[in-house]
Amino acid sequence: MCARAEDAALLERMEVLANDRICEGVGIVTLAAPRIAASVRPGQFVHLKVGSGTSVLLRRPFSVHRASGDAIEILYQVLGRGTRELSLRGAGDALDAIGPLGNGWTMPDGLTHALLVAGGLGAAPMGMLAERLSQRGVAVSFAQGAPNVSRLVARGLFESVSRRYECSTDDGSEGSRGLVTEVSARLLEAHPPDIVYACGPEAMQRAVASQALAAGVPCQVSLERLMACGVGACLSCVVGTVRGPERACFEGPVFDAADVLWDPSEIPPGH
Amino acid sequence: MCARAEDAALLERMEVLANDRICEGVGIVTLAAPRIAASVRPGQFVHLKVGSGTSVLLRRPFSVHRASGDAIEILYQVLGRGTRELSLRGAGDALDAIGPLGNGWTMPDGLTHALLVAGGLGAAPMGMLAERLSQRGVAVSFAQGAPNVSRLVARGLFESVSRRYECSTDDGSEGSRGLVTEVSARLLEAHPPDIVYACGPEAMQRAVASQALAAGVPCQVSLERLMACGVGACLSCVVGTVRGPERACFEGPVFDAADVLWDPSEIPPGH
Amino acid sequence: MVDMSAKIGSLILRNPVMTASGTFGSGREYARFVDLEKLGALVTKGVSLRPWRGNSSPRIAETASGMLNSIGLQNPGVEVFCERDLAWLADIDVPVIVNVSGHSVEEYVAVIERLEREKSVAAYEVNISCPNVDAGGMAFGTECAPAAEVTRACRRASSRPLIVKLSPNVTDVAAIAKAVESEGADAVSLINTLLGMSIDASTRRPRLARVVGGLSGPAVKPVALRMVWQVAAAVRVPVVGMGGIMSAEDAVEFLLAGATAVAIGTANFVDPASTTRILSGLEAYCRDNAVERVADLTGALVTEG
Amino acid sequence: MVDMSAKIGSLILRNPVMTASGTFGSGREYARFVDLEKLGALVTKGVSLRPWRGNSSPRIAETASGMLNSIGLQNPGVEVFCERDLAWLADIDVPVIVNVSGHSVEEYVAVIERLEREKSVAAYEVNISCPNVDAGGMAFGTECAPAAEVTRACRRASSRPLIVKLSPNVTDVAAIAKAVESEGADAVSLINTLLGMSIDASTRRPRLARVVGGLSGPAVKPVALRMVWQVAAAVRVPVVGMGGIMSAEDAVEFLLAGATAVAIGTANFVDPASTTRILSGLEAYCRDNAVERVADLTGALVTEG
Ligand SMILES: Cc1cc2nc3c(=O)[nH]c(=O)nc-3n(C[C@H](O)[C@H](O)[C@H](O)COP(=O)(O)OP(=O)(O)OC[C@H]3O[C@@H](n4cnc5c(N)ncnc54)[C@H](O)[C@@H]3O)c2cc1C
Ligand SMILES: Cc1cc2nc3c(=O)[nH]c(=O)nc-3n(C[C@H](O)[C@H](O)[C@H](O)COP(=O)(O)OP(=O)(O)OC[C@H]3O[C@@H](n4cnc5c(N)ncnc54)[C@H](O)[C@@H]3O)c2cc1C
Ligand SMILES: Cc1cc2nc3c(=O)[nH]c(=O)nc-3n(C[C@H](O)[C@H](O)[C@H](O)COP(=O)(O)O)c2cc1C
Ligand SMILES: Cc1cc2nc3c(=O)[nH]c(=O)nc-3n(C[C@H](O)[C@H](O)[C@H](O)COP(=O)(O)O)c2cc1C
Ligand code: FES
Ligand code: FES
Repeated sequence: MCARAEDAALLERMEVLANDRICEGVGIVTLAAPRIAASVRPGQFVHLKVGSGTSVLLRRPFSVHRASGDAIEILYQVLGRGTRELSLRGAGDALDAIGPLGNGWTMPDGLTHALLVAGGLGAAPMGMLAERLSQRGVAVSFAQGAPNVSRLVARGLFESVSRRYECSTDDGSEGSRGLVTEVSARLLEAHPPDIVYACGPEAMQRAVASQALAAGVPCQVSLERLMACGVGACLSCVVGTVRGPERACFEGPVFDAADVLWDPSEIPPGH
Repeated sequence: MCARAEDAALLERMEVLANDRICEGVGIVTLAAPRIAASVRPGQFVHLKVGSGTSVLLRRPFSVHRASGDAIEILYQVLGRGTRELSLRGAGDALDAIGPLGNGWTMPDGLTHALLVAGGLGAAPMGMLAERLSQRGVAVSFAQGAPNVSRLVARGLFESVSRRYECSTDDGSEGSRGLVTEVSARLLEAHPPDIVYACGPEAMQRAVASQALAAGVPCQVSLERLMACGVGACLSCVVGTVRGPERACFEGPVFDAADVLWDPSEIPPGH
Repeated sequence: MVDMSAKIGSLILRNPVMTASGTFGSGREYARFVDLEKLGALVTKGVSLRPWRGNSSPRIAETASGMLNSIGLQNPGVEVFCERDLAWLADIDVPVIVNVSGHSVEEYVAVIERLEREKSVAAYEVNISCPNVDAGGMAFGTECAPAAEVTRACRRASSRPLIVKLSPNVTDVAAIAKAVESEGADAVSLINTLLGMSIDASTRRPRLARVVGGLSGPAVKPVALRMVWQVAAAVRVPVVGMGGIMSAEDAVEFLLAGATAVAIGTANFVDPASTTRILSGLEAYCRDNAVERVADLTGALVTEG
Repeated sequence: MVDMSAKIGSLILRNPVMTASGTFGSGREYARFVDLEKLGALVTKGVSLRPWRGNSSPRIAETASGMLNSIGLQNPGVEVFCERDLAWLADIDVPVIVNVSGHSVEEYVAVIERLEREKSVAAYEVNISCPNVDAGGMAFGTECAPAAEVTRACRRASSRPLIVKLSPNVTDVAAIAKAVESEGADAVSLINTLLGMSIDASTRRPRLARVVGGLSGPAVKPVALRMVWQVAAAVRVPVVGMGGIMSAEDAVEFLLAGATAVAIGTANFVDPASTTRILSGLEAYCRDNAVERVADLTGALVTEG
């Protein structure tokens, strides 16, 4: 007599199959997760309990980078306590996960050409997206930015599924020296896409969004907020939208850039 | 220009050499600790940081059960969070330890016969003591009590170094059924020793002490208190004595039973 | 069979495990993880007369064994709350306790007046202790006179059970509990969050946009237990205890300290099935310890000998 | 070279890292782990006129990221303290700040009068905030009038720098800080411990013999930071910040919130070399961030933009 169970059980313990360092401070953890691998949509996330005990109390949200067979991959960067804990897990360990959560990228019918713009770890939610788009026959242009060549994470994947791949690095060690927004501006003009997908630091997403919208191209962004519950209950993670505040964990993390109020003072009350 | 360094550095990280379960909820962890192994006296303890992070914040005191070569052994019982963490450490892990700390058992010159009484994990600080006594040619009588036969921890060691070994179990699965204080009373009368050493639950130590003192035999007890600093600074661990409150971690954990005020209301102020 | 029922004024709950306001939405999001009909009561997030936008982001910061929040009582206002949240809850067989907020005594009363028209409300929890709004909120809860005044006005507005939620950011929580009891509160609940702050040493900025926020989670449990114990000794009305409850053992501790019921907050974020897990654990504790009625645990702390 | 000096009234410390009273004895036990002459100041355990026996055992209980203590200011009285502890400290080149306790205003004054005869005392820290003794202790620190009265009397008894140690168990810590400032305190220190409680669900007993005790450690840091920030904004005298400092980063956070110096308490139990470890880390932070004087960090929290 479970009242209003809107969904299947979302909570489970997953076995770590592998946890590989791919460059300084960045790793990919592979989890045995048949249920999620089968149902996750690009841009959705899992909410992971990375530590034991209460000293790292809250879960951490991580995008599903790729899903294949019975496993999912998470691309992570060691930033603080939670991701440090995650980096210490090894094959055979178990992790407690909730997911898949949130609304992912929308792939409208009839797309022929999509521009994906990833800055830094913004590459994480782009893996499945790029793969699915190319499987559907959509031409993918990919603009990737990072501090240096070794941080162009998942570059091999992106190059392999993209029609066109261009990158920039802060130090010029690969691609053009400078910001990925310069690359995206160039690609937008040279090869106008039907849609732009952006993920990365918020200032970068905001800049890409304004480039796209100015060019009359729809744009989706995946916004990060600190999340406590991850399931829509606590209102930790709100994003200002034209419809009022919305939850990054529930209505998001992907939003239509045209709906996002980037400046908090624009946000109307209510929900 | 270290001002008043009274002692050598007492703080170090030690490698876990082995961690073996010896019966339900009891284990022995072996640590690489050349400095301590060389200097520890029977009845002293080490103060171990068993968890990482802050959720098990404080260190835990553990008696040095045995010292041989470059290693020390700790006999522990899983009671709560700290000892559960300890039970999870495996060979190759490192533990942060302070020690050796406290004053151990005193072995007066001219001893010929000592009675050792151990209840439960009170066996822990008795390992080195029994060995050293027998090495010195002192005859050891040993009374050991436990809930059941499998909990007669370190029994092999005790039997091998003792002239006389008797035990009791709560369920009668080995030795006499009942309390170890019945065994000690019997041995005290039948084979009067020069000294009694007791460790175990406080009520047991108190009972053994009064048996010994009534028989005119000196008695030492090793008292347990919750310890924060372990080094004599915080006064968490006081024991009432005829000299005023004393610190179990510093003046103790071993006390002359004749000095101990078992009833807190007897304790005079000051220190 | 253990008798798990708990009595809060005239309200009889099937068990003493409730949700803590603001940590469980209106239940809908957690219906995927727990059977809401098993809960003792469902306490909704805070509701005000008009929509509140809440505070800017970041709104949370993790601390050692705890978290700070400065949500700021974001809510769509009582009208939308009735139409959307209460309507959804109407089909679910669980007592609904609505957590009521206001910037002024009049606003608290106006919210209750609107809710009086709703059949599905079992009780009110009047929040005079939110540290995250400027006017109202905690200001009412840190002194006896305003706490008493809000209680008196809410009492006049409804005959439904009235629980007043107390702030821990005070010198003498028992005095405030007595003040609200004497104005007719049927129960008190505590603790709300402890006012705290977190700073990022590398950016030299506060981690919360609002600078300060409310501390919750295991870190606050010792303070919460002490306050529940002090308040339970001072008042005759039932006490709903909360603050860092993560396990059935924690819940037992609050009951022993004098609570009649407990609420689960931050734990939901860590384990979304916390409420029902704690409920089963509590029942098991009673069974294992031959406690026939969970109510027998209330105040059963042994302090002598 | 970073200028690490810190100024507390007329007292110039070589650096802002002190020990927290009651967690470091009189330094002797920790001399095996740290070079005492590196400390900014050594704050002794609390000293009263006559010997105090302290509370019964158990006196501590571990909690999530924290600990409760109910030591109860056990000490041998000021006479023995002078003869034994101060005599030992006389040869060590470190400013000694004596933490002073009393059951009455007269007792505080009598302790100070005795200490005035000792050359090696650099300053007093007047503890009006100990939650672990019945009379005196926290009672003086939870209201403005008695806090002011103790301060006034101690001020008259000595011209040495006077630091008043504040209780966090209050509604308005800034008001109490202002009250003691206006009576001539040269500095305030905070926080003392938060009153808390711990219960053993299996025995149904309190874990502390005294039932309640003082909470310290990382769990309280958010509350401590908030209070330091509030007090620093309210008074002009320097603030000594403490509460859960475990790392150099934590220390920086307190300085940013407005503290001029910091004290390390519970951390000593976890890592006996905490004080000097934190000191080196603080110096490294300054170097890495081109902070020329550590004093420039005081109050440097960025709250706009
Ligand atoms: C929907 C969503 C999907 C995400 N997917 C990924 C992913 O695939 N891979 C990945 O590496 N990370 C991802 N993140 C971010 C990830 O959750 C944070 O990096 C992580 O929480 C940092 O945790 P920590 O414990 O290491 O750092 P903390 O100790 O919590 O903080 C360390 C530093 O990182 C900052 N920080 C913490 N959380 C965030 C955040 N969400 N955004 C920006 N800064 C933050 C803190 O302010 C602090 O300065 C995602 C976040 C969201 C909301
Ligand atoms: C000088 C000294 C030497 C010790 N030597 C050993 C040893 O060699 N082997 C060993 O297994 N243990 C030893 N102990 C006890 C050991 O430190 C405790 O068992 C341990 O601290 C329990 O920690 P925990 O985290 O598992 O339990 P916690 O989670 O801290 O507590 C679990 C339960 O155990 C009780 N408890 C905690 N500490 C003690 C204690 N010191 N005495 C009695 N009950 C306690 C608590 O009250 C609680 O009910 C020694 C203690 C002292 C003071
Ligand atoms: C994110 C969040 C939002 C909260 N919102 C409210 C609220 O709207 N009204 C209220 O009375 N208490 C609110 N609280 C306080 C909780 O109900 C509870 O009193 C407090 O968190 C202590 O319990 P806990 O430690 O179990 O979380 C909120 C707490 C959190 C963490
Ligand atoms: C065991 C212990 C004993 C203490 N004794 C005193 C004392 O005698 N006088 C005093 O002013 N504060 C005393 N305190 C409070 C500390 O000085 C400090 O204010 C508090 O612990 C917060 O800092 P922390 O979290 O770094 O420990 C004591 C704290 C502990 C843990
Ligand atoms: S994280 Fe709780 S609502 Fe989004
Ligand atoms: S544990 Fe601190 S004095 Fe003994």
